[in-house]
Amino acid sequence: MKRNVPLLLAIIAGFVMIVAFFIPYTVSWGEDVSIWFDILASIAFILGGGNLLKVHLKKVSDQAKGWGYSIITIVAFLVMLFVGLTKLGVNPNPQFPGHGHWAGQYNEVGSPFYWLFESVFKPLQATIFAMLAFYVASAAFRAFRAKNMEAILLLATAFFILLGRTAAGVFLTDFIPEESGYSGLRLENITVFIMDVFNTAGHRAIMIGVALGTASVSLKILLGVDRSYLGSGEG
Amino acid sequence: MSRENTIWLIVFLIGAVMLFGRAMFTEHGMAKMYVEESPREFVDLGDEENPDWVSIEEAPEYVDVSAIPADHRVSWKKQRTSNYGEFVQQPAGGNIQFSLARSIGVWLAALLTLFVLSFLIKDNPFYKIAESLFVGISAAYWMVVAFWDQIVPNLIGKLSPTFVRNWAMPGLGEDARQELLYLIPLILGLMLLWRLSPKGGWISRWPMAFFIGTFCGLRLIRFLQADFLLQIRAGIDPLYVTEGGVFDVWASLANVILLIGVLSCLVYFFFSFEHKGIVGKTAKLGIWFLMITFGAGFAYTVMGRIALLAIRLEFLFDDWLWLIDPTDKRLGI
Amino acid sequence: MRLYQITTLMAALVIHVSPSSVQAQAPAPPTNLEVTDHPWDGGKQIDLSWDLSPDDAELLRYEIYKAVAQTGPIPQKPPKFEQVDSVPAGTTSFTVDGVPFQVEMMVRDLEPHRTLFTDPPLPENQKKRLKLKVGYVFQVVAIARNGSRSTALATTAPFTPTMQWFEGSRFYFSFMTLIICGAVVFWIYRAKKGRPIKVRKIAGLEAVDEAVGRATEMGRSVLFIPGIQDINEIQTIAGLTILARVAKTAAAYGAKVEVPTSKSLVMTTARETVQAAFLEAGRPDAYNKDLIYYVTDEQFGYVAYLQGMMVREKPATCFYMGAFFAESLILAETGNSIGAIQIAGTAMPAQLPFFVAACDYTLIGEEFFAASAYLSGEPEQLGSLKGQDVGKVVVAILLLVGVLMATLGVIFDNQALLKAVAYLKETILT
Amino acid sequence: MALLITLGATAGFLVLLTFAVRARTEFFKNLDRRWIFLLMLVAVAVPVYVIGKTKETFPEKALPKAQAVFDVIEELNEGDKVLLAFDFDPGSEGELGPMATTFAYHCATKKLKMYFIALWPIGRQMIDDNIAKIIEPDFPEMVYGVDYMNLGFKAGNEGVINVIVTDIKQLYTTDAYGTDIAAIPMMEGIDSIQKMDLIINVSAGYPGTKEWVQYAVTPFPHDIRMVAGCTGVQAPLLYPYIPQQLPGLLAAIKGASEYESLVINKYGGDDISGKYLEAQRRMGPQLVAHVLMVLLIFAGNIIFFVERKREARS
Repeated sequence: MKRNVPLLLAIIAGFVMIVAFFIPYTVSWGEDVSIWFDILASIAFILGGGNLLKVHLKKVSDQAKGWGYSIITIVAFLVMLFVGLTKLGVNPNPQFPGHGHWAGQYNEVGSPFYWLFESVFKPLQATIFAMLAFYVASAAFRAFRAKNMEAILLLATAFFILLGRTAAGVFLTDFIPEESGYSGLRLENITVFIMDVFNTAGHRAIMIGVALGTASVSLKILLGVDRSYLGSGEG
Repeated sequence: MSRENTIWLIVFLIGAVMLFGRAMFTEHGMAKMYVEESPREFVDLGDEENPDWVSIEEAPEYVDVSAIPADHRVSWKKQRTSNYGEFVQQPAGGNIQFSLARSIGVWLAALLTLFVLSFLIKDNPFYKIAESLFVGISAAYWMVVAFWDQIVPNLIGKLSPTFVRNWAMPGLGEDARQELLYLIPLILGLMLLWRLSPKGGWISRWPMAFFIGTFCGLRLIRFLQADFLLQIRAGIDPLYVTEGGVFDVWASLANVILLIGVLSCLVYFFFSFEHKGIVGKTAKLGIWFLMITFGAGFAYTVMGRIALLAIRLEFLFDDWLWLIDPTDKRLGI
Repeated sequence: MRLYQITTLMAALVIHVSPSSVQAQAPAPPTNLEVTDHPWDGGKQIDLSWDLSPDDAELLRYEIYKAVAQTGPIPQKPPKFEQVDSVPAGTTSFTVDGVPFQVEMMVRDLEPHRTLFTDPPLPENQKKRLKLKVGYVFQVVAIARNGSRSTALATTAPFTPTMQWFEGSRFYFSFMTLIICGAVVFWIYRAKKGRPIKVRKIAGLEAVDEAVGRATEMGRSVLFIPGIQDINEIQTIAGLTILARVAKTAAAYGAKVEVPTSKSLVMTTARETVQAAFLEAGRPDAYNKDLIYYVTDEQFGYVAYLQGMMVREKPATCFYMGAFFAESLILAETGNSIGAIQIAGTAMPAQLPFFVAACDYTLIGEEFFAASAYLSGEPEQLGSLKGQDVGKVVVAILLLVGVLMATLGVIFDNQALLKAVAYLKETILT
Repeated sequence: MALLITLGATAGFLVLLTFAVRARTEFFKNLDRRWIFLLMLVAVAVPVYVIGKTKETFPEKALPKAQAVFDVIEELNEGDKVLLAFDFDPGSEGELGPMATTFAYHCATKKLKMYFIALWPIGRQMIDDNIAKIIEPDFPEMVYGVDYMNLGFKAGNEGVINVIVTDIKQLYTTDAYGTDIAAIPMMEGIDSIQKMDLIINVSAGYPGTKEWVQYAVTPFPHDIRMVAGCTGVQAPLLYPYIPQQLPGLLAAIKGASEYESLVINKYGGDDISGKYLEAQRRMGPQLVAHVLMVLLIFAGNIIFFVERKREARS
């Protein structure tokens, strides 16, 4: 019951999906299951959200290091959840004005949920993302050193593309006439050649490898060879 | 207080004073936001049984709108984000006005942006505030999205369309029928939640196993079709390319390199042989190809990341500090 | 159902509507248009064939038109022909795609014919959707070089394709799937029988134990990030398999493994995995489920938490195993700045450059999937790697044969070879 | 000439740097990465400020991939149907926002019928922003439901594509604002997205261009045409799909800028609002930051070689 039933479930479900792909009548089963999965993942938010609250409440009650920040997290979480689930301050839907605010859009412009999204969520998300601009610089400075042939290729390619993808690239090799037989040597065209040829080759091989790897991992699970996702069999 | 902290404190204070001064005593009413609020008013011309809502502009002339009782009227104001330029230029009686809430929002957004960037100097309480705030807000955000965009339409809406139509989705078509098939995800979901109970948590493995198995099957097929077969297909090109009957050196060379590249990278991924001798040399060539690929990927990504930083700084300079006005939102102030 | 299939008056309507404008020296139309069901498909294709127009020599092309001609009692508008495609002169057959044998219709569209529906009667609900069987009529028009058009050769009765139980266009694909899966299964079977399996070393995997060991020595924790995708992603599952091994080693050494996740279901599964690993290592008491916790579904919220946490707690070893996106470099750079040993594995090609640049070891694409097999050390799992190699051999052979044929075909302008290449690309490899 | 000056300047810089590194090896060897962060901040902030003030941009030259995107859209005729799939969020607005803007502007000036759709929950907001920013103020003659419409967000990732590619009404019974699909004039006769003359996808990741190619273009190569704009990270992954499945692709801000210049040069006129020049403006910081990156790579290597030499000597 604890390990064999789920294993059997996984095996049957997997092989049914494989066979279904070749039978016109069943070909849409995969989509149904995908929708079910999304529903399950949404229900699982109860586990995740519960865990989040538990972790931070524990920190607060233990007065662990930085418990004050846990209070911020808890309050932010609860406020956002309340505002969003109750559709607080949302206008009715103009198509159905009699329906009250429940028929409105939960993220309507001007609502508190929208305000929190615009002034907290959005700037934080975008700024964390933007930090990458700094990290790419320090990574390039540190890692792109011509230690061996591999590193040289890595940095030389990066070098050409970095230049070739700005006005600087065009400017630097402007002296090569566009119509001449050497126009391939213009920086922007070198960029295109690297992308079209070397990059495509590398990616094609990676994609083929990944496809094989995915197939193999899936098969191992469907054959019951790899069961680590099933846990120990203990309750 | 260490010397470093003192210096930072002084820098912050100077910055704060300058900002405050700029906001208060110059024309640059920093971060002032404006919204246009257009009133919407609807009245119910029907009876209790058959409500018939129309907007007040569309109400027939013979109806005395003012006589309709309050419980048969609904009104609200629809907001549109506007800007200083429009505010100044609006005709008399326009609906564009200053919005305190939005302005505070811009300040908050700007400060949080700075809080996050301060992490680059070192970890500090400001970053910790931003981080804790973000974790809480974002976890709840996705829960709300999952609830309104998944659970309501795809689960409750399928199991009880009438209820959902009356409650939150009046636009749900009359043809929406009850689909009892959706009891399956509900039951699977409940099995998953059984984990919270003290006993029998193992039952939650069933839904997990079902989905992991299903997706293994699905992905196996999809990857083999889309990435495996189609990539082989895309790789089959003649090594001798002619353009209008003439031998095209570059295109031919490109195809030769492509073929060699793909094959040598595949050799690198080969697991059956040690990388020695001829296999080792080919695998080495494969690594070189991969490195060029990675170099290209790195450089391409750099492009994107810098643009992200640029838009953040634009936000600070434009929306918050009113230093620049590239999109003429403020008539060049 | 019976009633929906009644074939009605459509045939008569077919002939008189035609998009052609007959001109003075119009070519003769083709003759003998025949319609047959396309074999082995999902009921969405129809084969057409015709005899050449007597004027074929002067023709430029044939244009093919289709129109829906319902086989049930549905409002009868004159069929609206739309052009499907055109084929060069000299062609005598064509397969029309995208002609499903049934469509869904709303009741209100059938309303004028309510009286016809007695068995079963039409439902009252106007927006109710019904599945109806439909047929198609076709026209072939010959177009001369001077642009003049022949009269249309049309089919006489609506034709409905049928759905077969096997999708024939996927025949070669099913064959390919069988070869690859068969190879993997074969080698797993062989390994089970006890035949020795030899597999090359994968750089970075030896480092796993060492890295966990170092964390133990330094008295710091091991951080394991299983990516930001949910459990329906194979990379996440492969990552968790590696987690099993990491957790087992850590349990044996007595090191602390911390697993923050960005998906609730991954947290659930990771707990199962780690608990099992601790049990296997004989240390079930040391398992602490609170070390595996959910942070937030938001990608950058998760990253914001992780980078703060890494700087504060300074884990000695960081594993990044799973599907990664933009967060890869933020994590790897932060890990680097605190001096952690970093081992990454992902099949996301876009993120590989960053892991390669900032981590000590990176498992690239297929290596990452192989790692789980390799680390388990079980012969069956290693066998699957051999199976994958068969797949690569198939790729190499197909590529070489295909390219050789294409090249020779171009050099010697050999139509037979070029046709073979086209067959390989369009039919076998789809 | 330009080349010589640049090479001279670079060489001079490198020589100076080499001397500096030799003099202060310890400092450079353990260089605090915060110096690099500062340089990057300056390299981006200064051009953002200067260009924001002067509104001058660098000249742009379109490369084939962006030209192809432009040409594919140019080939369409008034009234043709275009599906605009916006699969991104505020996080990548810096790169993709300008593309989305220009796509909408291009389609609107060509009087194409626009169907907006989103597979990302926040994509819906991006659509609303776009409509509010471009169509409502600058194309007031366009009518919702006749010239453009918003199908909104549907959960289900590639599953959604898989369904709507053959049957759109199975998933979409209402538009984003709750109106019955059947009541929207421009939805008449649209039973699947195969009826679209073109799909334009703006994508920041999963689900995105790759999924659209896999689930829409690949199974229906004759009926579905698609062009896309994507982030820099994704671009290299999508190259294998060009040109068979994807005739054109805008890669990152550079691609956006090339396409933007093509569209604005042809349709913009002299007095174009600053909001349509966003990508070209952003190429300024891009240029300076790229040069900085290149110099950093040089600097890193100089430090590496000086250090190695010193180690070899001792």
